[in-house]
Amino acid sequence: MNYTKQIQEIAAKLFAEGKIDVFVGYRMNGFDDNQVPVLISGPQDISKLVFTDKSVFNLVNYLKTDHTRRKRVGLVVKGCDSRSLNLMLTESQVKRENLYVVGICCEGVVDDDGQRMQNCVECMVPDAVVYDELLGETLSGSQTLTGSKPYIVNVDIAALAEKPLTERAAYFEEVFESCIRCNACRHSCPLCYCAKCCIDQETATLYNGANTTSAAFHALMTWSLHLAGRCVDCRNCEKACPSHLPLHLLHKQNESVIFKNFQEHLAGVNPGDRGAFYKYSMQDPDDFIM
Amino acid sequence: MARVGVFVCFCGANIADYVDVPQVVEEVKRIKEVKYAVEYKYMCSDPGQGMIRDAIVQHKLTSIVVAACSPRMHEKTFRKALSDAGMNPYLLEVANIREHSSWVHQKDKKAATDKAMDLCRMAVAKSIANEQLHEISVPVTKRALVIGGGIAGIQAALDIADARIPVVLVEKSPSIGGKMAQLDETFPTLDCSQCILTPKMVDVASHPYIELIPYAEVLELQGFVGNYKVKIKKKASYVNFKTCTGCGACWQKCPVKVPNEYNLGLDKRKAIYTPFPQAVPNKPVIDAEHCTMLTKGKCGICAKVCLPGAIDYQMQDEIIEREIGAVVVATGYDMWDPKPYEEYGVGRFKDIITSLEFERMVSANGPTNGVPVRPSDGKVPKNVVFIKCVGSRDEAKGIEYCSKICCMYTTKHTILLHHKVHDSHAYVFYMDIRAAGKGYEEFVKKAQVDTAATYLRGRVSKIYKKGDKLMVRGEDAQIGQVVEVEADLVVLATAVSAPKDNPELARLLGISYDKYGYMSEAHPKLRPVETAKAGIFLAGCTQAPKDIPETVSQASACAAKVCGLFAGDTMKKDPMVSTINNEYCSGCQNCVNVCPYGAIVTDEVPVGHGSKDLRTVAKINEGVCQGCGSCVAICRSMAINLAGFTDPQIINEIVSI
Amino acid sequence: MSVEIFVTDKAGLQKFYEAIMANHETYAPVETFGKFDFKRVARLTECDPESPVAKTRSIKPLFFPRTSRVMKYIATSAGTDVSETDEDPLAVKRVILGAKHCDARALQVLDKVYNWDYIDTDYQKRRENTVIISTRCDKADTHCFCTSLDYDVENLDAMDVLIVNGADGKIYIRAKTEKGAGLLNSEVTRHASPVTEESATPELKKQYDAFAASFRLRMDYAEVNAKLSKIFDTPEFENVSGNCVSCNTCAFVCPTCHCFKISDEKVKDAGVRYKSYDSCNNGYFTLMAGGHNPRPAKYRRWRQRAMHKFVYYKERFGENLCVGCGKCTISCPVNISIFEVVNQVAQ
Amino acid sequence: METEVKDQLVSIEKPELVAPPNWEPVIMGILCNWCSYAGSDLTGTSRIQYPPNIRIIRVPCSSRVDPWFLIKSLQTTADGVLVSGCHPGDCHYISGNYYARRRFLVTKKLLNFVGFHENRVQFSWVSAAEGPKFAKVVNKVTEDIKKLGPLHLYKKENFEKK
Repeated sequence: MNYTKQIQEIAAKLFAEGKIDVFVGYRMNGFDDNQVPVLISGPQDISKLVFTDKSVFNLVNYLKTDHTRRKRVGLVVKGCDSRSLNLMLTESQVKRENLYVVGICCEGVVDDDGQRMQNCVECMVPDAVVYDELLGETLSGSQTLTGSKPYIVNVDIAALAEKPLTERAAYFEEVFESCIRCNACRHSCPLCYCAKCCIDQETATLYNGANTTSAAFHALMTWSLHLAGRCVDCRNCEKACPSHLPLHLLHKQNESVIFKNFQEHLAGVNPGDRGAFYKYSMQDPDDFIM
Repeated sequence: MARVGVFVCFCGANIADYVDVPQVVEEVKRIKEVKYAVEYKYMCSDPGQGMIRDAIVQHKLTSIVVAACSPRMHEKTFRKALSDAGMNPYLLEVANIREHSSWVHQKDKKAATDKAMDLCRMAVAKSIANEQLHEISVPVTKRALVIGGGIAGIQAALDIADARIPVVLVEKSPSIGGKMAQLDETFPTLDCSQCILTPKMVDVASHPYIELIPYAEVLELQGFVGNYKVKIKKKASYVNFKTCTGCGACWQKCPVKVPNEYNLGLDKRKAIYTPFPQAVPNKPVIDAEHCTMLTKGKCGICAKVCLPGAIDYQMQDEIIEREIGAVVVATGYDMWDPKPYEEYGVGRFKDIITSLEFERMVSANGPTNGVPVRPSDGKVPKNVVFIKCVGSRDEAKGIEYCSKICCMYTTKHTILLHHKVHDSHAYVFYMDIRAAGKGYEEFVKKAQVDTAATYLRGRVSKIYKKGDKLMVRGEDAQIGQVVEVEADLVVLATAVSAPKDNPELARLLGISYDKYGYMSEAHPKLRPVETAKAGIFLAGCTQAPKDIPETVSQASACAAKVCGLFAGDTMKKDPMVSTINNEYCSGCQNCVNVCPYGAIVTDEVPVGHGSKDLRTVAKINEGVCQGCGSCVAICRSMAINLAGFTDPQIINEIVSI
Repeated sequence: MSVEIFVTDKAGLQKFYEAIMANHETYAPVETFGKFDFKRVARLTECDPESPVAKTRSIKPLFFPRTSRVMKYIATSAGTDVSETDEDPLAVKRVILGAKHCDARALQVLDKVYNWDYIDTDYQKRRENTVIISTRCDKADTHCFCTSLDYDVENLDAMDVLIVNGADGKIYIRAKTEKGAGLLNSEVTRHASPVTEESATPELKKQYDAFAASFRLRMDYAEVNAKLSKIFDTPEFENVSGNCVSCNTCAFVCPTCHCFKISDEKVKDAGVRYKSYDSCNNGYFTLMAGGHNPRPAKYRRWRQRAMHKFVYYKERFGENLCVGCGKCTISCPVNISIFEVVNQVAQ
Repeated sequence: METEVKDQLVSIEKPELVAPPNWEPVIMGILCNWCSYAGSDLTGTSRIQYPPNIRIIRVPCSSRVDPWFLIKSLQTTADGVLVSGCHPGDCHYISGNYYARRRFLVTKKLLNFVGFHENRVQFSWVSAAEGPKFAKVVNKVTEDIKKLGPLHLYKKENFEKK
């Protein structure tokens, strides 16, 4: 997967036609073969742009920053990224007319060690679902859009669910204890755009300000429930976590429960779909309620 | 710094016998914010309220906790006491130590006392976060919408209009009148249904305060009590009512014949028709489904014969909007279809008819000019079997409830049969005879004597054909034997069922309905004409099966409610509504999406102080908000709070024990 | 203090570590979720004192915990009782194994601010009662740049005991302080033999030279310091902070960052006041009551962080608030290198 | 000795922690105003007895219940939580309980996933007429949570040494 040339051409064209103010893409990080996001504000830097299977970070995250608000932005999105973009559009955080979206039919990206990322192995929507221009061949996985591809349950979730309660409790206690509450997960998540996050507010901090394990538990649980039915599994949070916590467990758990019980589509696949918590069906399971 | 006063009630012995009240008071006094705590025999009594009033002034209290019975019982009482002392009434919290402690833990005084202490602590903690709230006043549009033009809708419309409040009356069919217009005589007085109804129908048409919109349906209701906006679809009638004189030339000449709904298909009407001779408005409409001019473009006779030129084949459905303040729902009922009773041969034997069909036959303006006949051969029946509870009180095939009116109308039918066919004999299969009502039991008794009808207590198990007769086999439970009756005609007293459109209407009005499809009242006993949605009222069978007097009473009650609602220029409303903190709102509009009342809209505010850049935030319409808190719980940035149930209040409660 | 140097081999070093663990409260790098955290250990098998520098967290949390209780209080109508917390016993002697040079150095930098206008007694007690054993790295990581900074890595005296891997599997153990000497006297003698400074110095020098030669990143920090102090208003800060996602990770993993916030948790009538890490990259870090925020924009916060590290702290205490460990770059989700950025801005 | 060990009540999530003697659980009951709170009032009016472990909080509708109320309760005072609302279709606010039902299921499963026993959070539909049902529900929840032992996971400091 290498779209470096195409993306450079598109960026050059967009700047030449005066269609955008900023182009968000990837560049080499300058010391090894990994890449970092880059915001390009003019044609002079276009040669920096690259796109390969090392283009990992979800660039939609940059749509919530000062650098892009109220500007015309061009950006590159992979399948998962485009789903988060869809949610940003649905939730009125960005205006579609201000964006020029280069969609990628993503064959999967690799982590720092060259291993294919787990979310790519389990990816159900590799094609970008919102774009102005689509690069690459459509991959069969996009059938999920019509529901013909079965839901893939995350292997870690399945493994943990098998374990006895006490083991799970002990495992997660270590997870929450290892959290240093830097909130990097939140800041790197494209869908955490709130003007002021609930866990930073006075009401919450009054009971929750410390960096204790219990506070980390509260913060991460609340966070994952706020992303339930919205998380697109781009794993920006996990990449950002300095403690390398398996944050995807929480999200994938919610996703699998939602998918299984409410027959919902994957988050952000359908434009206008706000996610499972913002609608209901009379047929939702009722058997867990006395 | 909060200064809380706590008042613990003995409730006579109700609390004091099972909870150590003085100990609760001692415990509560340990809380830092509690500046005054006292116990008393009856806090709700006048001296009890006096104590609250005095303590507020004397101890400069900033919030009050009353530990007594359920807040659903006396919250209003104590709020008033706070008001009287010049304190904002919403600074009150009630700790429910009677229903939630003393009455349910009568065997363990220590546990009940401990729990009462915790409940008090929770109430104190919540009250510290209480804020001053003020009743909301909302302007009112003084115009009512009545949906349904049966006797319920007619009565409600007339009563409201007589109070000089404009009414919009929407009727689905071409004429008002409803089911009552199909009846011959009414029980228990046997006065002619048409004679008492039609004058009212004419009144509706001529009333200066009533706007009658027949042949129309409600499409959409927006807004909130006092300020609704309704969209009404006026179906195309293809006849210009303004120019039509109602002469009748068109329907006399129309060549297309269609089963007549008014007579339940017992005879035919034309494709252009007035439902019945006394219809109001007495103007014909074209049945677009059957008119050959509209379906195939051939014919056009009615337009040719119409001298005023009122026929307009190009007419389209029209959407009209009205601003209204209240709604009366009076959609009536449907007759239950007895198809599931296969063992009776329903559908197979022509001589089995429903009660309403019988009613039409014996009606002087009916298809048979008032004489009951057998549909199979047109002969006048001699032996007629009436079967009651067809569909009613039958969990297996029909509906669980009693339809209430069948006992009475079947009695009436035996009388009518006796009147019309003197040598006839009526047999009545019944489960019970329910004749509660003024003059009802007397009516039944007299009918049994006068008609000499044979009453058989029991269910009919089978009906089969023998020659041109119907053999009705059933059990006479009183003698414990199977009986067989040879009948010329069988009349089924079919159940009353909810209109099939009710659920859809309920959804678009935003009110709830029960499992049968009847609209739900706000309280079965104390608020039987209101719905849970403020400003929407129920009249007649749309709520449950009713007879005419009950329906009329409820309709008049609705009118009284509407008039009461419109008594002032503004309405007062509970201040427990959501509020939005613009600073935290990120404008995702999820709240707009989940609000069941459409109470949330979007607004533009400056990005920062004095900034010209605008961003979108949500905005609550206080008048519409009912205070459910759905939006609060889904707001991720906690920008919304519900007055009276704010996050700090609830969290204070959680962590206080 | 006479310089004491011991030499041993790998097995001897392990026995030395085990002896320490047996007799002292010991902290060492323990692998959790793919990175090493300093945790209380009882056996050598639980930990890895040779943990790779890139994957090891700093030892800062052992002196400045990520959250600590400042006080407890109980408020009733009878009055408010404030009490000291029973925070982790400060008087217990501790030993840290496997600390990296940069981490040890960071404590020297932090000492300045903790002994400035207010003396943080908790920090002091923890410092006094802790013996730090630090192994000199053999090879620099991609993001290391300690040798470029304003301190002498070779002769660093921030640790109490220095361990250096010599040639032929020889391992040198050297006391740097009285505390370290005391520990060596009681624990090391059975597992290592003393050598003279003269015989050890060439070996140590050789190891350091090889280490110093392995750095990818080199620069002259005196120049950067000087330039940065003059360019507060350069628009370059806005450019370089462009792809920063304000995630705060850099501050939380930094061995020298020491900003904190105070928060209360009050439940029922009892409350605890906590002191926890905070980061200047947080949008609300400078938010004042009343709503004014002097650093609302990301680049301003970014500038503050860079300037504090290389200008303000240097002006006040004569040292950079950076030890060149590269932890921020490694943890950064978008690989922003403070080295790269500061250089870029300064040019 | 053996029988003693058997009789000791332990926390189900952390079997190494033993409940103190005469331990009684605290259950946070969050009830909607229109159905369940009214139902619980009816239980009182009918003098139907139930265990005294529940502490009741009134909210207007089950849809007002933010999942973090449950988390907060479990982290502080409560060993278990009961949330009760109107039966589906009966919501005073038309659709509130349908939204709530989805959130509850996901929250319950998530809590269970991270190590809380599934009976720590329970839900019920209790109408204003179901006084006896409310008592039955409280009986069951109390019984369930007594079996689970005290909750120790992620407790706030002030509640650890209860």
